Amino acid sequence: MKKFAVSSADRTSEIQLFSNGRITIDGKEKEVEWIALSSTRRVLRVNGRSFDIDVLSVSRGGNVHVLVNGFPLEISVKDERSLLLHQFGFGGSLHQQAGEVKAPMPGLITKVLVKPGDVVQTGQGVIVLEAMKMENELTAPADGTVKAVHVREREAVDKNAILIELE
Amino acid sequence: MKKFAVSSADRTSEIQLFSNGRITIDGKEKEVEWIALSSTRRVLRVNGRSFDIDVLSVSRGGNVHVLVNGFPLEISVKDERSLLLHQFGFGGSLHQQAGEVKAPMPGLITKVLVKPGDVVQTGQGVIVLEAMKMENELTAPADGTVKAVHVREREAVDKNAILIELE
Amino acid sequence: MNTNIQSILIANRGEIAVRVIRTCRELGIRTVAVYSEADKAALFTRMADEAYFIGPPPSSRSYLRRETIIETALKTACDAIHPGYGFLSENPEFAEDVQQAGLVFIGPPAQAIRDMGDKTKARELMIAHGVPTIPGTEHAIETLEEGLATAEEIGFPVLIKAAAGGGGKGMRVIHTGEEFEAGMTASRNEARSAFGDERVYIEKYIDHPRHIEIQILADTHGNVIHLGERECSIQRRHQKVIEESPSAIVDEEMRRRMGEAARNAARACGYINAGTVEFLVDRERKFYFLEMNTRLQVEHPVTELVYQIDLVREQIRIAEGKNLNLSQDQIVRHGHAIECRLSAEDVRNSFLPSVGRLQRFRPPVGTLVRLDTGVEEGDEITLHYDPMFGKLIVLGKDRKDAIEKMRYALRDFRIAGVETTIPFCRFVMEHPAFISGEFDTHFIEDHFSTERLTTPSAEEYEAGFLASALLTSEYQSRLLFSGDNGSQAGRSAMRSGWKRRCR
Amino acid sequence: MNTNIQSILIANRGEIAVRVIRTCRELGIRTVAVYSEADKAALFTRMADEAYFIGPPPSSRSYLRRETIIETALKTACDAIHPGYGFLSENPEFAEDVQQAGLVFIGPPAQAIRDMGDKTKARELMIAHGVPTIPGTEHAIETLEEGLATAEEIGFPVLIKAAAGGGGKGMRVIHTGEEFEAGMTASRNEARSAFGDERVYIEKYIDHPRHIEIQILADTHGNVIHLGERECSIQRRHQKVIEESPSAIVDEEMRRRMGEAARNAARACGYINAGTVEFLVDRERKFYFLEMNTRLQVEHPVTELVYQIDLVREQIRIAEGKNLNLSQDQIVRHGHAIECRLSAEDVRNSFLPSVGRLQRFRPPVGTLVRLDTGVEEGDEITLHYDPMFGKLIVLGKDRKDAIEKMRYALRDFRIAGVETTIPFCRFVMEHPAFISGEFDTHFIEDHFSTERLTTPSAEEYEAGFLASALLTSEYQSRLLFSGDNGSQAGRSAMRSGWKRRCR
Repeated sequence: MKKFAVSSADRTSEIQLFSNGRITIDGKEKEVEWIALSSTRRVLRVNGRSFDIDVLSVSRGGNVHVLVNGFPLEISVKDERSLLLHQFGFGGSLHQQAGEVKAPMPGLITKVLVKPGDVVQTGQGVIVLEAMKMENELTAPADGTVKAVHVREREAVDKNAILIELE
Repeated sequence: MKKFAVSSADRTSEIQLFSNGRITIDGKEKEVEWIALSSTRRVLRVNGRSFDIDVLSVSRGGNVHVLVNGFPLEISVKDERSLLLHQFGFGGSLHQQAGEVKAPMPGLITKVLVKPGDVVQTGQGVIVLEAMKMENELTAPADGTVKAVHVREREAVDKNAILIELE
Repeated sequence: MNTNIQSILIANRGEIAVRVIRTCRELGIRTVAVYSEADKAALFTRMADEAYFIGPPPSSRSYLRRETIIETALKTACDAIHPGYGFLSENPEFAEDVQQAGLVFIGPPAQAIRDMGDKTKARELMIAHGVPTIPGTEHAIETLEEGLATAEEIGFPVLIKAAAGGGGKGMRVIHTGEEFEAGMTASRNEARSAFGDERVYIEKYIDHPRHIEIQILADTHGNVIHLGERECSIQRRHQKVIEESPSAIVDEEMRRRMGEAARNAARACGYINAGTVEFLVDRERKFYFLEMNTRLQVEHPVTELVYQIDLVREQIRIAEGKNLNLSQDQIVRHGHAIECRLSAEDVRNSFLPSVGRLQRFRPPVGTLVRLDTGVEEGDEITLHYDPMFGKLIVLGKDRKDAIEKMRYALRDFRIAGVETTIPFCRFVMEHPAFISGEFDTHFIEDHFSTERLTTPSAEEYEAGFLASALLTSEYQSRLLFSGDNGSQAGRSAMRSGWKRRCR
Repeated sequence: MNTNIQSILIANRGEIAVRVIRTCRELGIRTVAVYSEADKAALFTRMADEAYFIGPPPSSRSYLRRETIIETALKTACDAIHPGYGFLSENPEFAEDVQQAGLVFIGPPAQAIRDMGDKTKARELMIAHGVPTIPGTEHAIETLEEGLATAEEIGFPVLIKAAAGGGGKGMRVIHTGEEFEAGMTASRNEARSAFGDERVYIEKYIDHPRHIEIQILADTHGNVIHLGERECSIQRRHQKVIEESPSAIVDEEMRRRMGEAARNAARACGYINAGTVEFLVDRERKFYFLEMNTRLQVEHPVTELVYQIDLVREQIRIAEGKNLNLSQDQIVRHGHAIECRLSAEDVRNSFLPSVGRLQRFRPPVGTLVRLDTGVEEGDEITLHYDPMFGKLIVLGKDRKDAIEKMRYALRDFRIAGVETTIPFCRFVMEHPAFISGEFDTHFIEDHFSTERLTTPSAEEYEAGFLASALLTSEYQSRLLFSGDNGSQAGRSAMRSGWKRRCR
């Protein structure tokens, strides 16, 4: 079973995904079908009603950006582990080696948000990588100063390519 | 400079790509612009004329499948190195470890073409992987018998996942 | 009998289910879809307000399950069922069951379906109501003398058909009286050996006919109107492929006469709702009743475009017991519409069904085009159902304009993953016989061969070659780049030379 | 003067360049596009038969470079230049230069552009030809007495405008004779301190007017016809946002009178080609000449749909010296068309331009929709040019039907990557004032606020939440799966439980 605290600007809910396929939201069970049309298009059917889901981005930090029937929603998702880590200040730094930002998957650089010399804080967005038609904002793994930017916008990069170095 | 022997069912050409941006086909120089709209859509402009290119697949073995203004073309591309390797019988086996077929990139399995017990030959298509909206046929790295198939159709796999084992 | 329909269950799938949902949305009517295992992600299930699973892929275990569908309608508090075309749409028992369950069947009365489904009964009704039928014997003929007399009465050429038969067995076209004896004898022998019954019918042989049909609407108050004709002569094995309205050979006077005949046909069987009366038309533009389709037709959109009418909306109004909105003299036609049916078939390989995933599906944008489709990019086309995945319809100022628009709409359509009939449709739109309007149901046999399909130009081949070399070079750079060493080399290669032009 | 145009250079970009290319393709005319650095991959450059680079992104260095454009046309053996709208389309020097280079300018004579571009000259011409203009003084007024007499003659309310000015300085609406002295004094003081010139004009103040315009076509043989009106009152800061044809308030008689006025306006300036005469309409449905646009309008498609005419095709025919196809009494209107302009603007943030890459761009499919656009998915919207990236146009049986169709077309459009005006268009299509037809150019100030935009329903929020949790869980599985250990755990998680439902 996985438990998530899900929130948008003005509302919040708790969602539980059980391994037997059951799903509850705020304790109420829902009959859910989750169908992948492509890597970025899904259909969610809740108790017979369909919702058209366009996946725009899913970030490591638990930020999900989707269109629901065309309406853009930015949603924050925290699971128990990340809630715990967050309390101890480990936030986004878990999988990133301090000192550099690597591409977690092959893709296209669509935005470079910093330049050498910029002072950045842990969790600050530094680069946007598009992969599988989704945009992924990559964040600084630690506080520091940007030492080098190795890519530019519209450049294709491979997985694990070092994009930005910090010091 | 790179030199390619390019052919379709009934015609063949030699194309040279020079590092200074010049391009020739059968010795004639062309003014070419090559514009990426997305990972799978390109525009090729040859002496002012535009062609709408949909990239359907580009394979390790030098097979390219595109739509040109909507017309499907299957084109074989051999560079000097692969022509050479081909002569010595190394064909598709260069990067694949004999004995298994791995995913060269993350993607979605769209077709499994063999089942355990099947006898396969070097270069025979065994699985189709869709990644970045392109279909990639993966081929057997060596002659053998299928020992195990680790994936099924519509399954998402990560880079380097072992898909099929041969013996 | 005057109800207000608020919820409709759509007992169908694919493009026609999508089509019905669109009108319901505009009317604020709630829609319930039912789907088989193969359709669980299909567009129509997503567009409906609600969608329920009813069984495995085979139609007999899903879309044809009358009780399950009616139960679902009752359980989900629907008022009515729309059957679309095909499946249960012309099943009189289903129409009855729906009504007995207290639901509205959006279609004709069961008896009208039954009468028009029985070819002999239909012919009798038409003759009784003055609708022209193909001249011929009403009863089986047993002797040579009777046969010859009948043939002479009808006038040559005639068609001899086995009374018992089907499938062309015992069927023979006779052009003159001299050929008659030998022909009828041969037919009877064939019929006897095939069916054990040597009786034959004789009817007028319509050589190279056109297939033209009339759309009718009839309400519960006795009003019947027609909405002009649809030209459906471009057929492959009796399957319509391309339809248009108006027909190039129908003038106002002929339209009026065919329209009257169709209205009489509808009155003859007590018809209510939308229906279509099909005619064969000979070279002298005489028309003969062929059959009546007691449902919405696949090709209904061409009529909708030229008459600016929503036939599904009218169907629902009629089912609600309302009066027709329009009288016959208020109907105005405007422009010319053409429809191309798009099927997953391999035109170069005897139109065999082609299955697969729609790796690309990018409809044309910009021209005034209506695309009725049940699929989107990424969807799977399977062998479970009809290979037709959509219909492309254009409205032009006149026939020439519509043909031009269709030509470019077809040219701009991008599909990959399955073979489609688009190349064939392009062939038709460019063929002089089609453009001139001089064609009949033999168009394909007379004019089509796969060598006549448009192929890429020399420039397009060259572009494909250049693109392939550039793509291969890119691909190789990416491979290098992903290796443990060579990473820097790969990256700098991507930045230099002709690659720079990519950005 | 009778030429046959075989190649056209399009001196424009974006959706209008695409629009012109479409008609040229149907006519078999070769097209040459010119593009700036920012547009090198733009749709119009790909659709043209040939495309040539003319300079960096700023218009002054590319799309406004008259000599470069004319040189390119000559070099590529074009016969004619189509200017689209904006850029060089209303530049009389360009029209002259084109003709002096031996090319055909697809637009009006330079003198007509010049006359109608000069507001005073245009007003004089209109008065001389009996076209109703806003009542007012023809010359600046210097004394209070003269002012009051004029105002009483015109009738209150009146508008006082600074003769020297602009930008609203010195402008004042006066409702009664009592207010006049104070008002005029204040205006003159403001005008003097702002421009050093206290002279003012007085004209009738049209309160809450509607903006209605008439499309005209004029050939080189003296034939002038009009194609009815376009209602363009839904405006934001004098920029049209939504247009329709016909107008809800124009009846046949008013259409005839406005049409006659527009034809006279065209004759007044010796107009040739397609043009538009704009009028303000007051609450008594009296109309007054506002200005004439001497080119194709952005909103021309609504006229094309209801009159089933291709205005670009007519422009080309006229430029070839041909007679108009139609006379005024052959023109038939059919149905109702609405256009929504789609702009990359943030409706919730004062309509500020929104730039970015179109991460999604999936137009609606299925309804009879015309989308005139210059972009596709993946394209970049920059600050270099107009934020309008397309126009969505529907044709309905009547106004109600067209509104319903537009509502669903807007609802089905999927765009991500930039903010667009689609939410605003949805607001208008659902607003009672728009639906009733009772609105004017103050619609937005009177009715719009961002709180009234449609927001997701509670069910849609819940669906978004569920989808986010499912996506996060998938994403975590993928991460696990790609790690060195945990690979098997990841894979088995993807196969079990609720994940199984995905397949």
